[in-house]
Amino acid sequence: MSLLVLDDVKVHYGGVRAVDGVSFSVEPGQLCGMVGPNGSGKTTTINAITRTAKLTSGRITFDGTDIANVPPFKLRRIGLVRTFQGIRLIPDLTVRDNIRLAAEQHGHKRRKSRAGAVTPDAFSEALIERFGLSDVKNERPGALPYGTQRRVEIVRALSTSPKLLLLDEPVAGMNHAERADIANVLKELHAEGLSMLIIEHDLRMLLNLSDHLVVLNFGKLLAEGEPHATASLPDVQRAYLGGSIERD
Amino acid sequence: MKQRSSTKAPARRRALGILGLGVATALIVSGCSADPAAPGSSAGAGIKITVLADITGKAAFFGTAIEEASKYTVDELNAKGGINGNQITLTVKDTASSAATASSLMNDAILDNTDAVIFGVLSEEALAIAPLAQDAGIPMINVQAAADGITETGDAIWRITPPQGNFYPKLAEYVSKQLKAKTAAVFYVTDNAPSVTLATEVMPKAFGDVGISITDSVSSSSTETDLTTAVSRLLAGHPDYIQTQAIGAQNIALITQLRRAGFTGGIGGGTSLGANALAALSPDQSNGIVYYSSFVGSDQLPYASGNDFTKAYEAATGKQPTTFNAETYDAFGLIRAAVIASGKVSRADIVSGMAQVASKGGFAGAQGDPITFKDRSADTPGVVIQWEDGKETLAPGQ
Amino acid sequence: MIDWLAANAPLLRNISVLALLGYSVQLALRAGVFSFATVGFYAIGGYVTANLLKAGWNWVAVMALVIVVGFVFALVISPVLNRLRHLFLAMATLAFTLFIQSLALSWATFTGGAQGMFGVRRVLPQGAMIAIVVVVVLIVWLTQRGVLGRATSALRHDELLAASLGVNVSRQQTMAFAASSGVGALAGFVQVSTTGVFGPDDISFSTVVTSLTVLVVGGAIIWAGPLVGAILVGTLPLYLVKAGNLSLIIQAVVVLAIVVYQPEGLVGIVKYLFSIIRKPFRKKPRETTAGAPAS
Amino acid sequence: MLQYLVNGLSLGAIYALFSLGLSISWAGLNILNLAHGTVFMVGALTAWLLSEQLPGVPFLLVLVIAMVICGLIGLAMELVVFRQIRRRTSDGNQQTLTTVIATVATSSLLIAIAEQFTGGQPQGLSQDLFVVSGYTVFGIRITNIQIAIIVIAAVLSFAVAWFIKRGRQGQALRALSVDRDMAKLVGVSADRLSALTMFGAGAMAGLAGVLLAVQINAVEAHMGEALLFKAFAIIIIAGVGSIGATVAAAVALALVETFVAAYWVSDLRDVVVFALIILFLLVRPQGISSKGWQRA
Repeated sequence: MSLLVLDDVKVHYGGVRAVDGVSFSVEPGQLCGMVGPNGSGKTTTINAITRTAKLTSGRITFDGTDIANVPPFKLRRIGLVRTFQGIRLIPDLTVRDNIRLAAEQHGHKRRKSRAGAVTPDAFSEALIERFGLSDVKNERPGALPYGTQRRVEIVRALSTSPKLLLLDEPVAGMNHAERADIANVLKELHAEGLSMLIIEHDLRMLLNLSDHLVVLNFGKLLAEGEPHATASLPDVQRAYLGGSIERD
Repeated sequence: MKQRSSTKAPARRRALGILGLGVATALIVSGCSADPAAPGSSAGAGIKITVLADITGKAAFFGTAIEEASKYTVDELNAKGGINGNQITLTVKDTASSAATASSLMNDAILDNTDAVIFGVLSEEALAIAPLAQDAGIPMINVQAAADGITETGDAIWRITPPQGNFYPKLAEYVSKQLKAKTAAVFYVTDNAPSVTLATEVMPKAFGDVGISITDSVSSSSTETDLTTAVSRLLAGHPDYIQTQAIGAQNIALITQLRRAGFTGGIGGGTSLGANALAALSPDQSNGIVYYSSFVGSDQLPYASGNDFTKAYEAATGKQPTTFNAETYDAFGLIRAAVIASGKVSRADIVSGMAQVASKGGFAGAQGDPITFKDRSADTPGVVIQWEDGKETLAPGQ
Repeated sequence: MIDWLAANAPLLRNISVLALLGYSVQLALRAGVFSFATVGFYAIGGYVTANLLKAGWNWVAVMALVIVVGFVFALVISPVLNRLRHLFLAMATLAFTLFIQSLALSWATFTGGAQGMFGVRRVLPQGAMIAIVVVVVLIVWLTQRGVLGRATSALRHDELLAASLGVNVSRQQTMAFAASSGVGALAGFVQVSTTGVFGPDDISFSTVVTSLTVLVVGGAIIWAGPLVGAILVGTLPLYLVKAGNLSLIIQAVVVLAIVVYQPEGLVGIVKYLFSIIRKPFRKKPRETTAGAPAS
Repeated sequence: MLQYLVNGLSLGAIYALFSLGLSISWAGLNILNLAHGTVFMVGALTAWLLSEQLPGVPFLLVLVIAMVICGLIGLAMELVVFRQIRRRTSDGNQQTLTTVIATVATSSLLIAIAEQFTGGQPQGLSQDLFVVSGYTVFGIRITNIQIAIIVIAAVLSFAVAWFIKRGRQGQALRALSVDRDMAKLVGVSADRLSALTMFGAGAMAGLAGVLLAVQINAVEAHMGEALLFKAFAIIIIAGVGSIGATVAAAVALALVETFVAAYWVSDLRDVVVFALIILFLLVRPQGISSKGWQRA
């Protein structure tokens, strides 16, 4: 069974058809990339999945549940977690507290009493250690390099033990080294079997990372399938003419 | 900012908080030591009177009048050898129209060797400090502070301002006889307790007693800026006379708009109308307006003690005494009468002395001869004042 | 100590009430709820206390009931407020406070009308009053730490993010509003049970201004803020009385300067000084590479 | 009946003049200016001071000076207060809140200064400043100041509406209201526009202040507070930033108040205002004009 299924999803704002009949699915363990020019409806699609944009019509199911029946704050509980386009860290919490915040909300705490269970603190500490944030865990995020802040965001999302991670342009605005760094993190997570849906401008990066590619244009699904084959389709090439593909 | 926030560690919050508490404590401590109360003279060698008044704040106008009169009265009494041979030490403190500040100052007075407190003017302050005075057994004489529940606090709490309702029969008689009014309308504000009582209970009865019928009773909240509708309603019944029980700017607005609308009949109001509204108006709008009070600075009063006060006060200060000056003078007069009655100057003696003064028919003061007391509140018939060219005059024919 | 407490009883009482008002505002604002309803609940607490104490109730029972009344009332009106955000919420809650004020004037049988309530038994012992404040401060302190504190920070800064991390935004904000209202009502209880009087003047617009001032002067977000603010706002007028008519201007300038130039309030200033002192002993923070390079 | 209609119309005109500035600064700059009523009071205070200090000063000059002074106060608030807060706090919520509280503090400051001039007492205007004369037409009494208020409010409302809709700066302000950062990208000088808006809002409040002061012949430091609450109701009813709806709501509210005061119990007018606020918050929190350019 597919993990996430979008069935003829439409999001219209007044006259603007931001997403206009998109259908695709994400399989368990898959790293699905979503590309498309500016304004093609990528972020709106993720917003629809996380219920921050209202569906005009269509249906989205996650792990067999229609997400229309799940309040936005409960999406975490069923294992759906996202990051946002801009950095959204809580400025007056330390890196550690930003990560703990998410771990606690996920409810690790309730499992405390059970034998062998992890507390939110231990869980987030382990993640901090694993993703090399130990040096900065007591800093406020505002002072950290951009790449590190992104990393904190991803770790924070991971601390809720998601089934599907939705990443909205995780490497936007980063330099080469930082990109490579994040790409490595994503590869590692993918190798562990975490399902991911990643929005990205940088087609090349997704080609190397993903095992499924979805291309949007003007709110519609332009193509989908194996990444390299999909990217070389004439329609996709045409949609990207005009310099929308980022070239470093 | 940025750098600062970057150096914060969460564990330090506690330490900083404790530091904050330390600063806080330091502030409290310095707060308590900053107002050293000079020890007063002991009973017998003198009498220490503290005046708490709104020298700044929303009632500053009245507070300054009380302060001036206090200084005048103490100088006068001390020049005559004090009260029963006790020289008066006067302390004047500013309550800044704040009940909290007034409470603190009353507390200072209680801990100090103050023998009596004279307070003016806001009711909300008086309500807050009267229980403190009563508990400490310190006599407190209120100037103005017209709300219910102040003198009811206990035997130490007195009021030197007679209730405004006392003056209404005289005003009604004047409006009927001198202004020849047959009908009247009234405007009042709903958020001022005395206004409501006076306009809805006292005035209809007093005016009814002299045969004046009330055409309409119009109310508003005291913050309302628009009175055009109120004016239209007041005038709809074509009354001969309009009484206003508003406060401050509303009196000015109402009188102006009534006159602009061509109303030529009599207009009247309450005690503070002159100072509070008429002084701000031009003579053609304000001349001839009448209001009641316990006193007017005139030497034509029907009792000698009032005329004497007016003359002496004008001679000493060069100013016509106001109602508030007179009430303050009488507050000291009550303390003096109480000390003479009991023969001693302790707090308890003044309290019992005041009771003796009241039971023996009062004393002669600026507001009357005698000023009698009912339920620890002064009780005089009052006078009708007519405003002429920016001055209070005794309305003719009383 | 006992002498000192007695000598400063009115000041301490005033500071206590101011601190509770400040904490009431803080509890809501901290969770991103722009509520100015504190004074409305202060009024409700005050009038309920006055009536019950007059009816001969025990003060402990009255206190418990007043907190519950504030709480429940807040829960009742929160569905309306939940529909509003930011400035609309600020304005609606201000309107609520004003509505309570006009209700206080017109519902004379319960509130004493323009006259207010007086002659209420002054039953709250000073020790109990201080204990109430200490307990509230402790609760605020505790909830600013740990799980709740982190979730609250998230709510204040970014509701969308908080929701995406699993924070139940509307429930948490409703609870924050209810807690704010409970403490506001408690402030009314303390005011009435220590002074014996309560009237329309206690709940005027200037009380709204004062409670906000307490908060921003001390520090709007930091737990110690309202306490420090209350101490300053409570004591400052006693000193400024010497400045006469200028005192109000001085107070206003001080407050404005703090709001604009030191948004973290006095506690923020203290923290800053503290960080300067400690800096040499600390490991240097990592250099900032603020913002994203242009892409 | 017609008399009350005229009364309500002139009151509505004052409400409109007052509310427009508040509404525009909210819509454009995201500022709930609780000092707006105080700026209004400064307009009235200026008129009183000028008429006291310079007897015989022409009314039009007083009007202009008061508008300029109040405009400058608005400008000063933007420069010294709002802009500094924007610079110092990046967090949106924090910024909005700090700004609201700063307007409260500004209001306290202006009131404290005003009380230095008035001595805490209400003051009456000199009768020479503007000679009020009444006319009776078909049994309805109307004064020249009432006519002036209605005409000025009508002209100004149209001017402001035109400015917002067609004027270059007005269009820029609408862009600003949608997204401050975006507006910067498309070349709108947010700082200059904010300054302009605050100046304009202040000047309009000052104008309303002078007109009302002449109408009621009284100046007092707290005179703006009551109007502020009426303006809340108007903005809630109208929605933020819509000029037409604001004027309509102002007149409607004034008429409702006037008729309540005239035919029912006059102190119920505030209760009716609150009832309207609650009703609109419940039924239509976005106000009557949903297509306004507000961000709320």
